Amino acid sequence: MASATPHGRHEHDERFQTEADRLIAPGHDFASVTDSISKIVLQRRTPRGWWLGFAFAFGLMQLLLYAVAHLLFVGIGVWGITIPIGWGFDIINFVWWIGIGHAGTLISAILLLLRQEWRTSINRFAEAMTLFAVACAAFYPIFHTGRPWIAFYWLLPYPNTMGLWPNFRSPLIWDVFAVTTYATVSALFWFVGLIPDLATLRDRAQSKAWKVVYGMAAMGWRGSAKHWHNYETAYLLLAALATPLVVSVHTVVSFDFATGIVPGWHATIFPPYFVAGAIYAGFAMVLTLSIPLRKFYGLEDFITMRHLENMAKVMLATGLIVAYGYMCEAFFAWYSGNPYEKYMILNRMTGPYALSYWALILCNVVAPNMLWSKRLRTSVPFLFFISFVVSIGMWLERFVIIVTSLHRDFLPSSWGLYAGTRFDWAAFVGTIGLFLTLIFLFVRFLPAISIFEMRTLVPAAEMKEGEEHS
Amino acid sequence: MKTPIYGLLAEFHSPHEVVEAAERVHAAGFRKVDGYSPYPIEELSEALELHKSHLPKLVLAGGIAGLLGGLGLEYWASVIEYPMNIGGRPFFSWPAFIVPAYETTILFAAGTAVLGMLFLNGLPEPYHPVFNVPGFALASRDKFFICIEAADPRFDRVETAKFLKGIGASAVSEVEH
Amino acid sequence: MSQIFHHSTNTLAKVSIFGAVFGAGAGLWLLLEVNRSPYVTNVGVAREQPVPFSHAHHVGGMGVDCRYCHTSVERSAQAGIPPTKTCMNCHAQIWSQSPTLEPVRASLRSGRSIEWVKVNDLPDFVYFNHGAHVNKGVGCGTCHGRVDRMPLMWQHASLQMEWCLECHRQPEKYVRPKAEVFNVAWEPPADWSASGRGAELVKEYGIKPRTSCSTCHR
Amino acid sequence: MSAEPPRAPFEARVEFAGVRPKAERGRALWRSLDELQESPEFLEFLHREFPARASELEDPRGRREFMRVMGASAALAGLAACTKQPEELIVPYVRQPEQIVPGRPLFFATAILDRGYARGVLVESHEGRPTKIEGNPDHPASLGGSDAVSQAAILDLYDPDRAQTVRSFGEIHSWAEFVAALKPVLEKQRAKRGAGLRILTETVTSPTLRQQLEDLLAELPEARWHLWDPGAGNAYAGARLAFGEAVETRCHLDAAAVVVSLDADFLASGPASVRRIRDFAKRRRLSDDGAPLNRLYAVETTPGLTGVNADHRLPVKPSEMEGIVRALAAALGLPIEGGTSDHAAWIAPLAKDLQAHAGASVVLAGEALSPEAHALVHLINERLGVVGKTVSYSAPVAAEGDPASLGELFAEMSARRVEALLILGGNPVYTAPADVPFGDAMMLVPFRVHLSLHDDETSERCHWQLPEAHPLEAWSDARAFDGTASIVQPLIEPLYAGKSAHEVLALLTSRPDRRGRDIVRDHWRPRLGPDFEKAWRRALHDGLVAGTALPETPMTVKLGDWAKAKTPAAAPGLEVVFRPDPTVGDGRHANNGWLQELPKPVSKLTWENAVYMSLATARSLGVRTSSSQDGGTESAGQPTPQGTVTDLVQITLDGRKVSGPAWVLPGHPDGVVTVHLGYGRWRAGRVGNGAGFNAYAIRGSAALHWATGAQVEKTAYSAKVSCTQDHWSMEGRHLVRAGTREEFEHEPRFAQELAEDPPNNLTLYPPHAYEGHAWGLSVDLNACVGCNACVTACQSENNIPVVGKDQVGRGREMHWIRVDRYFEGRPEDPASIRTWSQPVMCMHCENAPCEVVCPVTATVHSDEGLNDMVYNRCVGTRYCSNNCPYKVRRFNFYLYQDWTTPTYKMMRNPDVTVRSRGVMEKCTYCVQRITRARIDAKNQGREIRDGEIQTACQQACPAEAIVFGDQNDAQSRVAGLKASPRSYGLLTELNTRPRTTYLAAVRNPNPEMPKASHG
Repeated sequence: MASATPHGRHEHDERFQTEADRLIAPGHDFASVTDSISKIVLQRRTPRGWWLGFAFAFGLMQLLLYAVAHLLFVGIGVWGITIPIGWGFDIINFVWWIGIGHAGTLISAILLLLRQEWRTSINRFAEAMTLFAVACAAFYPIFHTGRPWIAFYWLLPYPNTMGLWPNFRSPLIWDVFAVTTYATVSALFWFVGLIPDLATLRDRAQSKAWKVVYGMAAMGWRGSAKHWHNYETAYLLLAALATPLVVSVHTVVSFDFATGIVPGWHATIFPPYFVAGAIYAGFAMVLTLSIPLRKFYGLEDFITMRHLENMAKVMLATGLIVAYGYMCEAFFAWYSGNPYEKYMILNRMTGPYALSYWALILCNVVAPNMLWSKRLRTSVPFLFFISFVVSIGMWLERFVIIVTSLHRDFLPSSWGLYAGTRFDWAAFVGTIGLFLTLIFLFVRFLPAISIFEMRTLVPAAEMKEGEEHS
Repeated sequence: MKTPIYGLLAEFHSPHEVVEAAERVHAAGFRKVDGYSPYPIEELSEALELHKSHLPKLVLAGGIAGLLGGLGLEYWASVIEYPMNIGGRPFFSWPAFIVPAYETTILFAAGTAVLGMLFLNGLPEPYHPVFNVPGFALASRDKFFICIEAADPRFDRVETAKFLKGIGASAVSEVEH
Repeated sequence: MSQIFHHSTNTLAKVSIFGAVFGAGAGLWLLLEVNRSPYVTNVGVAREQPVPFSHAHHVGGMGVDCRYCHTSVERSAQAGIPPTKTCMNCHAQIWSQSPTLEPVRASLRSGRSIEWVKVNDLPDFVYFNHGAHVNKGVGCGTCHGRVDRMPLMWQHASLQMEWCLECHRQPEKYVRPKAEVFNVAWEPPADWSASGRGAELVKEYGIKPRTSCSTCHR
Repeated sequence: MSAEPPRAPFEARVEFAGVRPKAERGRALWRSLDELQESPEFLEFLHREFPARASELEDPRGRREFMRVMGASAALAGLAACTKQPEELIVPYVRQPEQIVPGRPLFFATAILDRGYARGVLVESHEGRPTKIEGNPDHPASLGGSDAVSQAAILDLYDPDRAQTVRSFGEIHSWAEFVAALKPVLEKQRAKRGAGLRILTETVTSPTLRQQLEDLLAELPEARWHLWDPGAGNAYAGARLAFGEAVETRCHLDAAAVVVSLDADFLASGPASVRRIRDFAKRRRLSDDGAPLNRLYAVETTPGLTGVNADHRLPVKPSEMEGIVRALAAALGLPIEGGTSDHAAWIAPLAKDLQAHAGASVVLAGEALSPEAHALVHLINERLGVVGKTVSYSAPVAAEGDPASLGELFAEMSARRVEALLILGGNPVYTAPADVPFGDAMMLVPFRVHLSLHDDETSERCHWQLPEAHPLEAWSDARAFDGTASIVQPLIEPLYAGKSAHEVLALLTSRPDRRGRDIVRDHWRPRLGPDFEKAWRRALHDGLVAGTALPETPMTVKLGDWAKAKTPAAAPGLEVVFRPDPTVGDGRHANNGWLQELPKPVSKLTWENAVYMSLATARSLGVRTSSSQDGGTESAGQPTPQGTVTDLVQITLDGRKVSGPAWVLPGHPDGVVTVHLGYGRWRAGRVGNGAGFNAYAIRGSAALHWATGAQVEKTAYSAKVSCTQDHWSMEGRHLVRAGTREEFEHEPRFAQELAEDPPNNLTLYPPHAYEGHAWGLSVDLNACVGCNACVTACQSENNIPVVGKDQVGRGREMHWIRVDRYFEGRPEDPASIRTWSQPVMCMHCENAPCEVVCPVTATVHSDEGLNDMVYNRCVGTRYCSNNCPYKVRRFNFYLYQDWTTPTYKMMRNPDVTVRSRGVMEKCTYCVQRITRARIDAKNQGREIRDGEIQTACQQACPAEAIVFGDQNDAQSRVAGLKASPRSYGLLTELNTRPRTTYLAAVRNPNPEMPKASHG
């Protein structure tokens, strides 16, 4: 009878022991869970703090619009790219965002399949974060092209008057397929997860207008046994599909480089350590967001220390994998005896961009090892700090891979240097603005924590105990 | 004498009660029955003996369609429609073609899963009689319900109400159409 | 809780989801159709010209050979638009006073060219060579249609890339005996495809149409 | 177009705003006269996917329209794939000229002037528009080869900055008004037999012009004709010393086994340079015709083409040069003292080698050498018994002028003795020596007239500025280095109100309205034999007048005081060498964007001259360089993403100062700096203004070529220069493969052994078969001298835009073919430096890495193995460029093409698409030429002949180092070359299977030479 639903009831008994272990503070019942989460959305007054944050984010987003308009008018040349460094901030940021966009689906899907209950309170906004990160990432593949006004549809296979089709051998086309698929599936997954909570909001909302809005979105969800029956199956299937997807996406992104012949790109180690890096970066971003969120909305009851620590552990593990990847790169270069590879790694360490390389080592190899210490792992300020360090580190990783590999490849005659222009920065900061803007809208209008799944963590939801009673 | 109704809605306070009640209702031979809970309770559907979901089969079909569709498109476009010598690679560069096909597989499967779920649940269905019962709003908070439809052959407006009271419903209300 | 939505919304909602999916498909299809429609391609749209020159009259009526005016069609990429002088070869005598021909006489007097509206206009990144086609048994009519029936010139074919490829991929369907190249009225005999005559001509003329990009784009 | 465009708000247009006038309306990819018409903006724009819109943010109206169009384009996004064509007009001829077939180019033979001397060319003309200049195979100075300067002449023709009307102090006037103004002056001068009339010309080889001038002087005996050529040297003066009369010295390098250059950069400069490269390369090609490998010794200061191609190069200070000449003479047993002993170890084996090849050796003296040194060299050649074999003499080709001539004119003007000054060409106000303030003295002349292509520094100070007709617009004639005369015929009516010097001179005569054609014909009528018309047509057709080469005259050296040793004037401080710039010359090409952007042969600088110096000198001055990973120096200045930052140094010479960016040039001797003339112009035009610094400012008339006693110090300022190749070293990679003759004879395959290519069956995929043609190209690195002719030829043939200094600094130059330069040896030791040149264009790899990664199949392989680039399909991901190991792809980061200037539209090659913003482009093996040949062959029912297709670079190459052809055809030249043991591919270890391959260089060092010079 026990351990039936995917929420793994079996380990219930050790669930409420120590402070650090619990997933939900004691004393909560169905009602309290429901109300405390939904009130964030349903409260009439929007807190001033929200307005401030939103205004800031929205302001940043205007930079993006400016950067894009300028780009379209004047040309891609406003960026720092040159020959030989044909990619710069554009692809760096693309990979960076896509990487961040991995945590959500991972938490929702893989941890669901692994029956990690602690995922429950963070998966919702992790998924939202995924969507928004992917939106930011998707901006670059389009606008990094010389002619975005045709690129955005010439990259898709459709029967055109030229009788031409995309080149399915090109990793960029793989990207198109992978990213669009990932965006679609994540959105579906997120929406499906939202349906029951939308129904909750529909039933709680005071104003008629909001009732209608949430009612439309809830599509008439009634929480009937039949609904739940199919719903659970669908949710599990989606998780099962999203898992290989999330692994494939960053693998494909890594193919952009791994299938190239540029020394520093052409490496078989890329797929695994890109995926690891993505998870690494993703969890860092989840921390960056969840720590202020729980503080601001007083959600410490639901996002407990155990959540934070678990995420820290994941970061430690993936961080070590990434570090191993760097080691392999250096080792391959030395062991292959290939002059170009050798020069490449030497150039990374001592060349014009040595600084970024060592900064990267500091952020991604040295820093995460501090998480071995339980004290640091359970110190909220430190986790908040390290999450930033990791984000910077992962950005630097892409910078090193793309720029330092390209700027000195095969023919010394064509070597060059790269630096982002103010428009590169504007676009980058702008996407961060877009990301935050979306996050703010999300926490204001949708439940940042999955209400119905939290209900399943409430003690009263225990069938076993119930049977003991009867 | 009275206007026909959709059915009777019984309210319960805890998951155990509703599951227990559901078992009784089912034992009593009611078949046009549905239970309502704020979170998924597998035991409830078991109690009502809902048949196994067909969703997995649909999703498998969707996945296969995606795979064949993707591969087919790639083969047709680069071997039949406009074969091009690209970097000395053969027209049918199958290793490279795996990736997009893989993605379409997942895309189609996932799409089917969601649409299939909605379809099997008869959603979207913004209007439903049970919403007419004022207390039903709590079904998405902390209350549990069982609804026996008037369409059920064993349904009797008075007797069934009594029966429901009998199995521990804290309240029983009539559901208008 | 009271009912938020009316009964009808159920159907409405279902339909709208269905509609969204199919609406998207229909939209794409529409775009593609518009793209191939005369609105874009100008196929069959007779164009106003400074002088209402009628191919129907000159070619159909009087049987003037294409090459009398389009002199370079066999030697050059461009078929060549006749200089005013060519018109006046005849029209110095016949219709020498006709008001409709005034622009032609004016051009000769002033030495200023007549500005014809371009009817068959390829994009500028496409390089088509008349000589190469005409000398290999591709008839004028294949691309320009029955000019002998066009009072005012219009575009016969879409001139879109898929249209070019059609012939470059299966020339046997469109090739004709060299003798018939300048006979715009020529129609392949009913048994053309069956007879395999086209394939023979392709062999005989050594036609090797290429679909490499640089064939037309450089 | 006349006004200077306002500086654009974005770095976008700041630079090439100068190169092209303000771009407002984006005009179509323009192809032929038919399409020159304007057409509706909106569809226009949709059709082109907004090209020239970059500038529209400037004016609000433009911005509004852009928004309108943006909206519409969004709405029609789906259609944009092949949007509606804008309605275009066809404009046929009224009367079609006889030989013109629309769409088929015609070629005319004529001549381009290179500092007065004729260089025979064939000019391609489309519907009456000259579009491309090629060498004339029949002309002795060309033999089909060409050089960057004559290639770029086409750009000068269409330069929108050219003087367009007669002007007087900026006021627009007519020729009639000028004639009216001239009349009284002329009458006055006639009265006093021209006593106050002075005529200043550049070097004149034109028989007609010379005749006209002489006639004029006969009519006005008191008038004087002065000559001034800032680049002219001491050749004639030296000959006068040696022989008592000025003679033209010719050398026949194809007959020389040992060539010694005494500061004579004969491969790069001089009226015969193209021919000399051809002759020199003949003995370098190791071709089967068995011409033995020659050996080149070079003694020079500034590393030039001759030096970098030498088997032995001795970098010396100019002050040492004369001593070396004397030492060499002495070593050859001539009774000459005063020879230096510093380089005895170098000179002794050299002299030995010369004697060993007596009769088949030659010594060349540089223009900058003193007359005495020239005389000595004549003596040496005589002693070697090579006169009549590798050296011959003839009467001077050019009218004799001597540098002093300008000084005299200056004196006369200062003394107010000049009443009317007529300057035919040239720019003396800018080029006059610093101690001859010509411009100021000129102001004392009451009537000043200047005939010139541009309204330049001299025009500014003249009463009358007369627009000169470009050689492609006017009738004239000129002589080549050997005296062969060519008729210069116009290919197009003057674009502006230009007249030729002949017509202007005619204005001074009793028959002022004679047309150039008549003047030239009248000159030749008595000289072309009985049937004049026939001979005339023949001369026009051939591009030369048969049998006009000046006869060789035997000469014997008369020893004189000049042979006696002089005590060299030793002055403290550094020495300074003045040279005409390798690309913009003495400044006359300063407004030519192609030449400005053409990397200087050795330094690879663009848009700039610099103060060249050795590493040691730089260190002593504290000038910064950048160091490599192992601590050594790897490039001059400090490379940055926006260009190379280097220190400004100030040169003080005789109290005159000028400052320019310091530039370390490996191989440059210590204790001396080189500055190039021709930069720092302030009235050149939008392209040339403000580029570089003006070295004339410190150039004294006493020391025109080199000076001593200069102070050079580093200033507090730095400059950003644009260099296309910062890195010096090859990093030990086998890119340019070279060996010595010994190595080659011992192991002919030495080049192929340096790296092993992967076996063909290595790949997982079966290779594509190429039936029919398989185009390939071979570059002979032993023949190539790195002269850059191919680069400009390609630029002209393929409508390649100029991007401007800033963009070049950012690594965005657009050249489809580039000449890579690598240094070997220790930068600290100039004598150890060896320099290699390697032309690199698209390799057309059979396993092209670029193609696989293109998402939209914009670059794919043709069935003949070309790596096609389809601009109209390209969306500009730049992935292909990232993945190209050769980095030969070029990207339109902005709208580099000028789509607005009408003259540029006329200049473009109608057979090549004009690229738009945001697309990738690269070498196509001149696919337009391949297609033309294929269609012609098909229409004539034959196969394409080997050699029928010449790529633009191949056709221009004076060394015949580039060979293109069908490598499937075993008989073809290219197939033969690819079978050579010297043949190797670049980076073939990547399994790219390039179609472009190289022939390894084989040098011929003298084993007895001191090792230091091997490096």
